[in-house]
Amino acid sequence: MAAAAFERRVLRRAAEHHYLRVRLELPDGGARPNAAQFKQLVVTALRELHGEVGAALPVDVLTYEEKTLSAILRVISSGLVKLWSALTLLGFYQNRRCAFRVLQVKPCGAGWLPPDVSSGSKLGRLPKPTAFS
Amino acid sequence: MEGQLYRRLPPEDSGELRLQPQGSEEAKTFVHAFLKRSMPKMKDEAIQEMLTRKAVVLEHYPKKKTKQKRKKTKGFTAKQRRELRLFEIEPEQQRYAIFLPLHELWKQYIRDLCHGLKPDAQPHMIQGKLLKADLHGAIVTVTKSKCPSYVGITGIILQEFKHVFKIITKEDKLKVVPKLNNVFSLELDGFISYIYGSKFLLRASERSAKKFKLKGTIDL
Amino acid sequence: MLPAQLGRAPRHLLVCERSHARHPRSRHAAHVRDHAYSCRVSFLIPECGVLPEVVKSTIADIGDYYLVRSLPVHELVTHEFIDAFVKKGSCYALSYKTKIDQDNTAALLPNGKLILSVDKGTYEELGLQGRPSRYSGKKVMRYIITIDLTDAGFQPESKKHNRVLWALKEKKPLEFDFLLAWYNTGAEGSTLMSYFSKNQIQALKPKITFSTLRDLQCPVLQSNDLQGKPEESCSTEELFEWLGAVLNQVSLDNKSSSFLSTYCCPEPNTVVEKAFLCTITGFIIPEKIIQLLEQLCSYFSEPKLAYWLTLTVHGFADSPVSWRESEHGFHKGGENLYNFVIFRNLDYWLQMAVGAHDDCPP
Amino acid sequence: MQGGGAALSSPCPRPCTLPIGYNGGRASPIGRARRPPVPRAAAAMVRFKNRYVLCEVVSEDPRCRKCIEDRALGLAVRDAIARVHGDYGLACCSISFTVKYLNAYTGTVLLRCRKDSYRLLCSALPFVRYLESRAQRYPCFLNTLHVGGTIRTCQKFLIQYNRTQLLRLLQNCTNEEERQCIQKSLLSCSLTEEQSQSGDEEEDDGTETD
Repeated sequence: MAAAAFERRVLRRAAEHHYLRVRLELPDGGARPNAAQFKQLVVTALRELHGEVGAALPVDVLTYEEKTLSAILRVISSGLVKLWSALTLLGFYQNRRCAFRVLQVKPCGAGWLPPDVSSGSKLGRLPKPTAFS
Repeated sequence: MEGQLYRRLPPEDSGELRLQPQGSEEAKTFVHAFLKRSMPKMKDEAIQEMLTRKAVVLEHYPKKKTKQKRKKTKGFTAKQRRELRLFEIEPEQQRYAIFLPLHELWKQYIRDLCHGLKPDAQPHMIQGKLLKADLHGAIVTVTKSKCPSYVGITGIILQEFKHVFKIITKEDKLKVVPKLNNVFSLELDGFISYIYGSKFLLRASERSAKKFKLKGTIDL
Repeated sequence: MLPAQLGRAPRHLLVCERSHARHPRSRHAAHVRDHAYSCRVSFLIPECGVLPEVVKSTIADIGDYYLVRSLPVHELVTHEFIDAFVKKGSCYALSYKTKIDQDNTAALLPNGKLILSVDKGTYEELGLQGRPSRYSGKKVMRYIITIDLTDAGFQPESKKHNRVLWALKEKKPLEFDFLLAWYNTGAEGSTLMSYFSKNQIQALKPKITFSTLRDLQCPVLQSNDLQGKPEESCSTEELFEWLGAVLNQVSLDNKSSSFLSTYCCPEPNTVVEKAFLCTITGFIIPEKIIQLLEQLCSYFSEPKLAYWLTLTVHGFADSPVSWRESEHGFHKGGENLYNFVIFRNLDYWLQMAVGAHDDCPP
Repeated sequence: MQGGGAALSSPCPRPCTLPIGYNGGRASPIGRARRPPVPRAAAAMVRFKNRYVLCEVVSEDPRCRKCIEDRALGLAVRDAIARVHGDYGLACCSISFTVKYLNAYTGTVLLRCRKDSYRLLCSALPFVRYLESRAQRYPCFLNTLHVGGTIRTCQKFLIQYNRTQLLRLLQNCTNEEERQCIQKSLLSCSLTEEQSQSGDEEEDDGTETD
């Protein structure tokens, strides 16, 4: 009981990482990328838009489902806009058209939800990255 | 030259003209006497002065027509109007029922204007007519407004100014509604027109001459 | 456009508090109560295979919520509704599947305030006084209208009431699908089900999932140290991140040299043989969350192996309010959530996180 | 070395010290003309600020010198930016990017880009590995000497730099003929040096050394 001192800390922009829930859209049929290929695709997207400097950005693929082609990516906060813009502007996977849908962006680890939960369905809501707005 | 001018007339000429030849002395006295007679108020010295000094331009000059300053039909100044309360409606006159006949008149006027206002009439034709029409007596409703408390005011337009409508409501309240940032709706025989007040900032008389331009969207 | 802006992430806040659950001035219950709309509650108990019966019954008792299809908003302003529900308990309502950044949204708070977040066009047509949204930029495109239903001036046939009714009924009939929940302590009067029977109403049960995680790496925490010390304990931020990974079934045994992911459990950590994870999804009212929190506190009344447990509550991303009546916006995530870490000695940590368009949590 | 300094040197705008009483009538209209009245519309606008990057091309191959030209160098730099910073970086740098001055004899190059993106440009310069001209590649690299806000500061720096280079050469001289030659060029260079010193009190307004 004696140790119950009250303490409050407010952390602004403190999150070291940002999380993105993304889904890759591919035309029906054809090969689906496995986890490593998926990561490679993300890096390719970064290299295309932001060059070698962008490709060196540490991006983690935390989960990846080959069936639904959806994944959770983790990126350091300073690289969020770069990653987001690179994913948005990616158009091809192995000479086939493809598109990344960014479903959710969260600054904190415990922040994300399964996409079907919160009140409005987030599917299809695609806020634009600030770098190009 | 002068000698020639003041020379005596030759006797043959004077005989012909039946004039009495005069000597210069005689002439002088005659002139004096004449002047004295015709200008009795002037003194001799003054006449003498005039004769020696004054140059008389021997030229015809037209008499300047003094322009008839047409007196402008002077109305009241704005101050006088305000003092006289010309455009104010007295409180006992602010009754909705009084103005209902005006509304009937206005309806008749619009029907005449739009050739009977048939249901199959072209909406844009009616709009074109309404744009130029007089709105005094129309029943309007504020449908949209930047200021929410104006929304829903309904009544007969009593006066239209450059920036405001004066509207009397069914509750016999006189409301002054600005045109700016308000949208009014106007219903007549099933035709509902919207007036975007922000584009309507004109006096009724000026509006009839103004050419309205088509715009894609109008924001309040 | 400037390259400098590339490195800027959207604003977000994380507020961490530390106190004791039995402290007389502890504000944890107030924080829970102020956060009206929660869509997911999940708790994680390390070193626990089977849930105690008390907690289980609390979860089962979390209660139904209702979904009413296309309910006109003016139904919520009528005096029959106010007298039957708003004044006799806490009534929660939130428009369903409306997006706060593009649609009109309505919410009824338990203190009797009806909050409408409407776009500019609707606001101009509606004719109800409101205030511009704090997050709509230089040109205001969104307005917030707050109507206090329990206000003394809001009597039947009063001018205010008539105006609101007229605006919502005739001027601009707004309709939403509503999520409804009602909590009262006294005798059951008429229920929401019977009141809205003429509308399309359906009762929904919260979806509950249990899972037991095996061989989970858990960070070591010190209850009196929020910042954590290297080699001794983990900080709140690290815990928060780890929790996110656990809730989303991210594998934690990644090597830092892995190509796919370099995430691994924060140091120092211990491997827990089994941990119990329960997730409840639905329209969950704060009163039930307080009950659950109390049950979880009493979990430590008997000696347990676990040193701490966590309770995470997610708010609706599209609700017009987060805590109390502070405005909430979606901007790039719309997260508003809080997380309790309850220690064995009933010390607790409370972490509250909000996104870019939010006030600082209380 | 001396050629670089001489080619860049321009008539120095010496600060006017003429007595106003004597020459005021003539001087004042010039002064007014130099400071044009700010147009009302442009009052809120700010001029576009540029950064000038001064660098030298270093190559082992003497043949490389003849392919130092505007196009080849610009392409090589653009290529490096595209490789390092991708499409976005290239687009950022391309705004008002030009090769402003180039001296094939000394290998001095002056590049211009917008102030916002000069960091992208500077970070990409070390990645230029060769110059390509008429289907032939000559390995070389770019050595960044100076980053300035105006061409003038770059010029001043270049003169200073070349002078120190000449001094170093002088120390390393082996025979008398060389020594004579260098001394002569040093002397000819010091004239411009004196000029640039007279403008010293207004130096370095936009200079940033990396």
